[in-house]
Amino acid sequence: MDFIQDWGLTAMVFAPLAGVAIMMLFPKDADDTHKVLALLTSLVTAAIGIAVLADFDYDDTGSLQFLRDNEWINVINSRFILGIDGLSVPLIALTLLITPLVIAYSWNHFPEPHNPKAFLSLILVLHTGMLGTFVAQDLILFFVFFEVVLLPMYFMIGVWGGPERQYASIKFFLYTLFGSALMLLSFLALFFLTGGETFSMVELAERVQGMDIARTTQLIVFGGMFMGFAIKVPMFPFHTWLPDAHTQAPTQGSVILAAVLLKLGTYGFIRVALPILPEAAQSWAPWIGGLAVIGIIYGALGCLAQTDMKRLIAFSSVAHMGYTMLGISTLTDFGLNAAVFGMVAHGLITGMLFFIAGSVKERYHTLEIKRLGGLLVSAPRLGWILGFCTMASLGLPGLAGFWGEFPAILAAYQPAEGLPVELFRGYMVVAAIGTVLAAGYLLWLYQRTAFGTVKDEFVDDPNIHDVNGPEWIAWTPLLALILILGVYPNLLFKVSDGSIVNVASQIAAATGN
Amino acid sequence: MFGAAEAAAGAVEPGFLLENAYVVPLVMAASFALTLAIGKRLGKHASWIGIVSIGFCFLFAVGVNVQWYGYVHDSEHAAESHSEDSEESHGEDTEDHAEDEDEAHAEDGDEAHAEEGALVLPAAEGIGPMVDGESASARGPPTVAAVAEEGEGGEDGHAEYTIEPVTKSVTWWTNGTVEFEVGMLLDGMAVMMLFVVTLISLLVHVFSTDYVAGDRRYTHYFAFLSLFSAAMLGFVMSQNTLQLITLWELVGVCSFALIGHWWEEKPNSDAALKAFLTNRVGDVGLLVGMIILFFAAGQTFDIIEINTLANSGDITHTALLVASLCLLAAVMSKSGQFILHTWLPDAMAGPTPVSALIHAATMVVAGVYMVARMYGVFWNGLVIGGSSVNALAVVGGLTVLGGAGLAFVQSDIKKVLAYSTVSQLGYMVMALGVGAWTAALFHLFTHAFFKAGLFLGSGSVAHAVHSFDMKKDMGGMKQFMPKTFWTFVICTAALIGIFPFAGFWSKDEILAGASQLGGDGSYTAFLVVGSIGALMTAAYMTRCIYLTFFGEFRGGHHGEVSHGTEDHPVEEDHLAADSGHGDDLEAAHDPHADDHGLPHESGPRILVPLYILAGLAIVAGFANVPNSGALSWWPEDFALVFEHLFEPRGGYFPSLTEAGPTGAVFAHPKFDIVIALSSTLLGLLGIGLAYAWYFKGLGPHGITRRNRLAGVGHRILVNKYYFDHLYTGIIAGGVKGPVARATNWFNKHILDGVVDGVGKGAVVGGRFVYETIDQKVVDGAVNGSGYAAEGGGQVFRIMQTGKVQQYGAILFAATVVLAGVFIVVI
Amino acid sequence: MDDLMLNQFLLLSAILFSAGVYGVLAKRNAVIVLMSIELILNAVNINLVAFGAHNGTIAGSVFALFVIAVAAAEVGVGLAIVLLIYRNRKSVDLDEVAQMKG
Amino acid sequence: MVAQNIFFYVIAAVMAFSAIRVVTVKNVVHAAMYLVLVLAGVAAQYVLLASEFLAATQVLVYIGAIVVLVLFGVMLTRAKLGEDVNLTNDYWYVGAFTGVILFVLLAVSLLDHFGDEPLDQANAETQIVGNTEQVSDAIFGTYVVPFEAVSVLLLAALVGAIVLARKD
Repeated sequence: MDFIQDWGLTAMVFAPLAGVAIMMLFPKDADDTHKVLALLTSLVTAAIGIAVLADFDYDDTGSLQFLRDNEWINVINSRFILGIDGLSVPLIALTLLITPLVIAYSWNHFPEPHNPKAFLSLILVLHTGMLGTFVAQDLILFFVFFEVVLLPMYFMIGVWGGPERQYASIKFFLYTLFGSALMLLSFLALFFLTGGETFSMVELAERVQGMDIARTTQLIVFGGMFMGFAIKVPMFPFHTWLPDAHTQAPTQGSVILAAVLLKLGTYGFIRVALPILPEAAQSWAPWIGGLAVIGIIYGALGCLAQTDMKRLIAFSSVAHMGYTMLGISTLTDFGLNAAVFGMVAHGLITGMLFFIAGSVKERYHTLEIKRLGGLLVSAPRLGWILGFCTMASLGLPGLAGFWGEFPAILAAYQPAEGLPVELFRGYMVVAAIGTVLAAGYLLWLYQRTAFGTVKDEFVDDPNIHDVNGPEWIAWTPLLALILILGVYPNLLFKVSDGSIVNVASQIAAATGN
Repeated sequence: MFGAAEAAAGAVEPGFLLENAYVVPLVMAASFALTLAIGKRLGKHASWIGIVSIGFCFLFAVGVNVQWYGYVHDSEHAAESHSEDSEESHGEDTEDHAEDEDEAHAEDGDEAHAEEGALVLPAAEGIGPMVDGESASARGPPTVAAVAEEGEGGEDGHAEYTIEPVTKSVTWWTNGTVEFEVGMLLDGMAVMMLFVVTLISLLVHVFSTDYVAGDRRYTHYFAFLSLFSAAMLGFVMSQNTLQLITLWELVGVCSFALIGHWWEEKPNSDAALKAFLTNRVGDVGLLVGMIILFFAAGQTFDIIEINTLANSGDITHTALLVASLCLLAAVMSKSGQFILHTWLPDAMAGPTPVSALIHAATMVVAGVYMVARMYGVFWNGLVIGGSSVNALAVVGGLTVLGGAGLAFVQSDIKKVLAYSTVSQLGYMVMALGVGAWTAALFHLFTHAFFKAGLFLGSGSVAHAVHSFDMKKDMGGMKQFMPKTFWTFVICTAALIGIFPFAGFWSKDEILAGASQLGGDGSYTAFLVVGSIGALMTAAYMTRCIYLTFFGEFRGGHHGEVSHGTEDHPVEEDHLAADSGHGDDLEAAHDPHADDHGLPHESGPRILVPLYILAGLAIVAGFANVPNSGALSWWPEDFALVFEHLFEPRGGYFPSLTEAGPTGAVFAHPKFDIVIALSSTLLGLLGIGLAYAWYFKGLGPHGITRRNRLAGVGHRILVNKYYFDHLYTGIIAGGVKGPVARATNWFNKHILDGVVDGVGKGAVVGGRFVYETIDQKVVDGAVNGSGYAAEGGGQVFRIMQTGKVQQYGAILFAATVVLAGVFIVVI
Repeated sequence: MDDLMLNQFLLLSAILFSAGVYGVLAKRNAVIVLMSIELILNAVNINLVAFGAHNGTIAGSVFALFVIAVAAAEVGVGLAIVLLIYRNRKSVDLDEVAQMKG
Repeated sequence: MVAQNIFFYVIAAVMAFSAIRVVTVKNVVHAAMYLVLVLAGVAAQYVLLASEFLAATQVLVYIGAIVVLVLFGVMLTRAKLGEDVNLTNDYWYVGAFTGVILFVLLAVSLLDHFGDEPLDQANAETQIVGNTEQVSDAIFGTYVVPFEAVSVLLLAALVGAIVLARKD
């Protein structure tokens, strides 16, 4: 397993790019070749990933494993450092899972203007970007991967999107780029503040602790990172790109966006912002928590006003990521664990919901909630799956969504030392009320789409059929995971716990003195 | 944790079934999965999976009860032998019996006890073979005398012992150093609930095979019955509060699915949504309360530990008070307490057997059960044992009267029963609120039987007339369905509390508790409330029986009326409609569908459950006959068995002997002949008044039209105190309507506007901003909501001038600004 | 005031550079934009030579020389383009050169 | 040294003034003239910096060739010889803002970093004589490859300019 130990991560990250290179050799009209190639590439990537994850030492999730440290850009002392710990593993697994499923789903669901070669290549490039972000341990490398995902997504929305695709894609692109610029600035500031010798996350964290950096400076630097990550998450009030991007993106784009891309932001908080600048994090935490709970309520209210199914699901992401951010803002191991779980759960559940929305759109050619209805009659299995995901999304205990929400709410009752306890308890109550609203908009959606009878215009529409083969293939793993993680959450908590405890104790140590 | 006795009790072997009771919910969960997986293929036989599973679980539960009896017995003796002679080996209690105060148990040894139990009780209670096991377990343990005399007087001579709950758990998840477990916690009340839930669930399964035969979602129906049973059984055995929350919500989902079983019609799905959302409102309280307890008890969800700490005063009173008030919100929503009761009557949109199982006998008592389960918290948090009037009692009292009042104006038989359930749940909560724990649980126990009987009875009637409307489609049913009628009457008698039916004993105990507990009689007000409630119960149930079973038959025109009438669950339409599909299920069912002329008695699968429930409604009350006061002649062996067997003993329950942190001792009320007689008389009076009003036509009929005040009162009742209006119209409508729309508007116009504005500002500065605002106003006026997308696109179009210089300008300006920030920061 | 300071050259070049940037961004006449570019290049050259003197290496001068050569090439090609534009549109106003407009 | 300083400041003042005039005058031809001033100033600065070869090249190439070229450009494009009010575009304030901020930033960071570091006179004195020689050594020794590249570039530019400007 030496190869896996040394080069496993590198191979995993760049395998999709290799696949793209191979795909480039084939002409554009060889649709099936491209589909097969793309699927194979994603499966090979997954296989390498599984080999890595199988070799991962689950008893030592707190420390970085598979460390790869090479020279990269000497001029700025940026190094090619890859490594994974318990925090990365769940997200890598999620990414490895989602991409093949998306490609499998694409088999007969290509959005206009078709062109599988370009579409699948973009998905694979995205894949590299996402995996890279989760394994990079050097800020510049992290940033590069973080930005690599932008462009393919921009094209996916801009080319294969809905009628307002241009507006949505530019908004998405500029918005995130704006955040990234500030984030990069913060990275550079950190680099110079610590003597300009390293971009390694681990070393930076140590250096910042060892140095006496002015509080204000730390706050500003954290602020830059906050903007970068918060826009990606997205937190209220930086979320407005999300509904547009989701609504306009093709189904596959929405799924990847919801399942993985949004996690880059929250992952960044836990991986980069908190460990490196714990003191600033502590000062920022009440504000982050406040924005998070506003997001929870705000997202829910936004959902209630939507008339479009996909837009509703998009808005629900704002609310759900609010729970994740609330968990992060408590700076406790409970909250951070909840955040990691919330990321994975939200990825699975909202990914599923977008899949369903895509399939509904394909059958009904509309997502207008008013015109839908009686899904359980015309496509019973699809209706049941929607019901299942609705329940999971509203945080029903026993399904995955609950374990992202409940521990976050729990953690808010007793945030880390030094945070305003009363304030966070207030947040807790608001967040708990958010669960009612979540149930409200999701069940309301379910009632109007699945219950009742089929609207006249869709009676006997031959287009409307039940779940088909590629859909089953793409969905079954997600559905199973939602259930399994919900029943036995320790599968995930056990993995993330080690590194989360590390982060939490780092923060506690730094803010304690 | 439990002091000296722990070691002693720990030595007692709980028995195989007790230790493995966790398989019960697992079996039901498997049944759910299996039914879903292969049910469709089995057609009408799909129900067999569920029936066999629940049957197995019932037998298992009976076995658990038997072993529990032995376990309680052993625990006592082990404790005694321990306290009297610590050298004695704990497992054996052969010699100590000679020294017991209890003379009824002169014979020694376990086998003797068991044998005697098996022999005596069936004879004494005459329940029949079905409940043999339960009876055998419900027998008088040796120290009954001491316990019975305990009361508030607290006589000496009671051997202090604990009954160690049987627990078993595995790690569920971990967080840092804290491990969370999932497992079972079996003590008296859990064992009791196991029996109740499995029994009623079994009967409902059997009943349903006839009742919903031919339904198009037959499989799903039984699948969800299984899932519900699994969740409920898991709920009662929850080892920790997190598990409690999980299963609490799961039963809610099953309730949602089953209320909305016929979701093609909007009212049904509305009712399902309402039930779920109302429960979610309560769940906020549940989550918050449990979180408070989690931290107050030092990061643990363990129910026993939380209760123990609450009892020992290690959790501050403030935390307990806040937590119990939060949890009260959950109780109010789940157990249909005022003011969150509104979903329960609507929930009658579901199939009737579901109403019987979920919305009368089991799920709705989850709130009550939760209070009982966390009694250490409530007892100390609300200072129940002290002299203050507490929220729990007030809510319960309000519910008793409010629910009963509404039951008078319903024309739908199921809604009468639903409001009656609300009212009876009020009794239970009130009982818990005044400190009569055992009375509450006992009432829960008896109520489960007779209310399930009533619901199934109403189902039986409705099955015959295809409607639930008493005023329009029933009347004179007695002649058509005598068997149903008599079971209904028996259950009604139990509900009203006529001696010697089950309800009499439990309601009397509650009333006695209200009069005697709480120090200086500060709960007397609730005695009055309870008594008035009894009177009202009697009256509305008499009205119900009159409208249903007496007078002229008004039905037979089913086809025309039951469509579209607002209050009518349309379930019978489904049955009728489905019977026409010509599948082989119809053989037995067809006669009903065709023969509308005259209703007739239901088949055996409906009647047998009714018989069993009626039988239990007669005898269940004898499970806890007090032997104090006027009844002190009652043999001690058979007195207060329920209390003795099912009331927890240990540090996690308010102590019978020592004052807890709030200075109160947990006590049992004594039998009071005056209260017993007066409540019976009130019940009879209620029957009499209703009889006079309905049967004889006496009294001021039509007063609601003549007298303004009465008219207003009537209107308020008909409108259900306007709660629905408040919730659906104002709160939900408000949130869904204006508030959500305002948020959306804010999002579209303000936030998106800011984004777009920033985009513009970066490009061209002031002049363009002016232009855009200008444009925005025009655009906004012209096509309001479509602005965000269009206007935004416009903005970015402006930026896209194609002028290289301008691009360069932006690029440079941005770079310079960034560099500036950079330099300033460094 | 005795010695020549490094900074005085650098600041001078900063002035030239800033003026050049302004010209490039703000002028609509293509020829003036080209002149502004010359300003920028000269600013760079001063920097190169000044640093060369500062460090005592000859590389600064050499690269300044290269820059001059490249600048000559740039002006040649740039003016050719300007001429072409002028021939096609009878104007060298850059505001009117907007084929890239989307 | 004082003399050098005086020279420097005089020339620098002229250059700064001219540079700003280049981008602000309303007459294109005047702008070209100011540019000449700036370029000459740069040549003078090279002398001050003891790079007389560079100074000579500057005068020859820039003033002799480039400015003439630019003037040809002005003429060929028939710019108005009088005042042209429309020389600046609509976003000039963005440019102005950028320019000013840029200068402030540069000044701040330069002053911050180089403070009062002297131009290393000791070294410069040794190089004063024979700088041209050193330059030629460097160009044809160490930097011969870039030199060749530049010459190819010039050739390419030459060809390109002809191709572009040729009337078909």
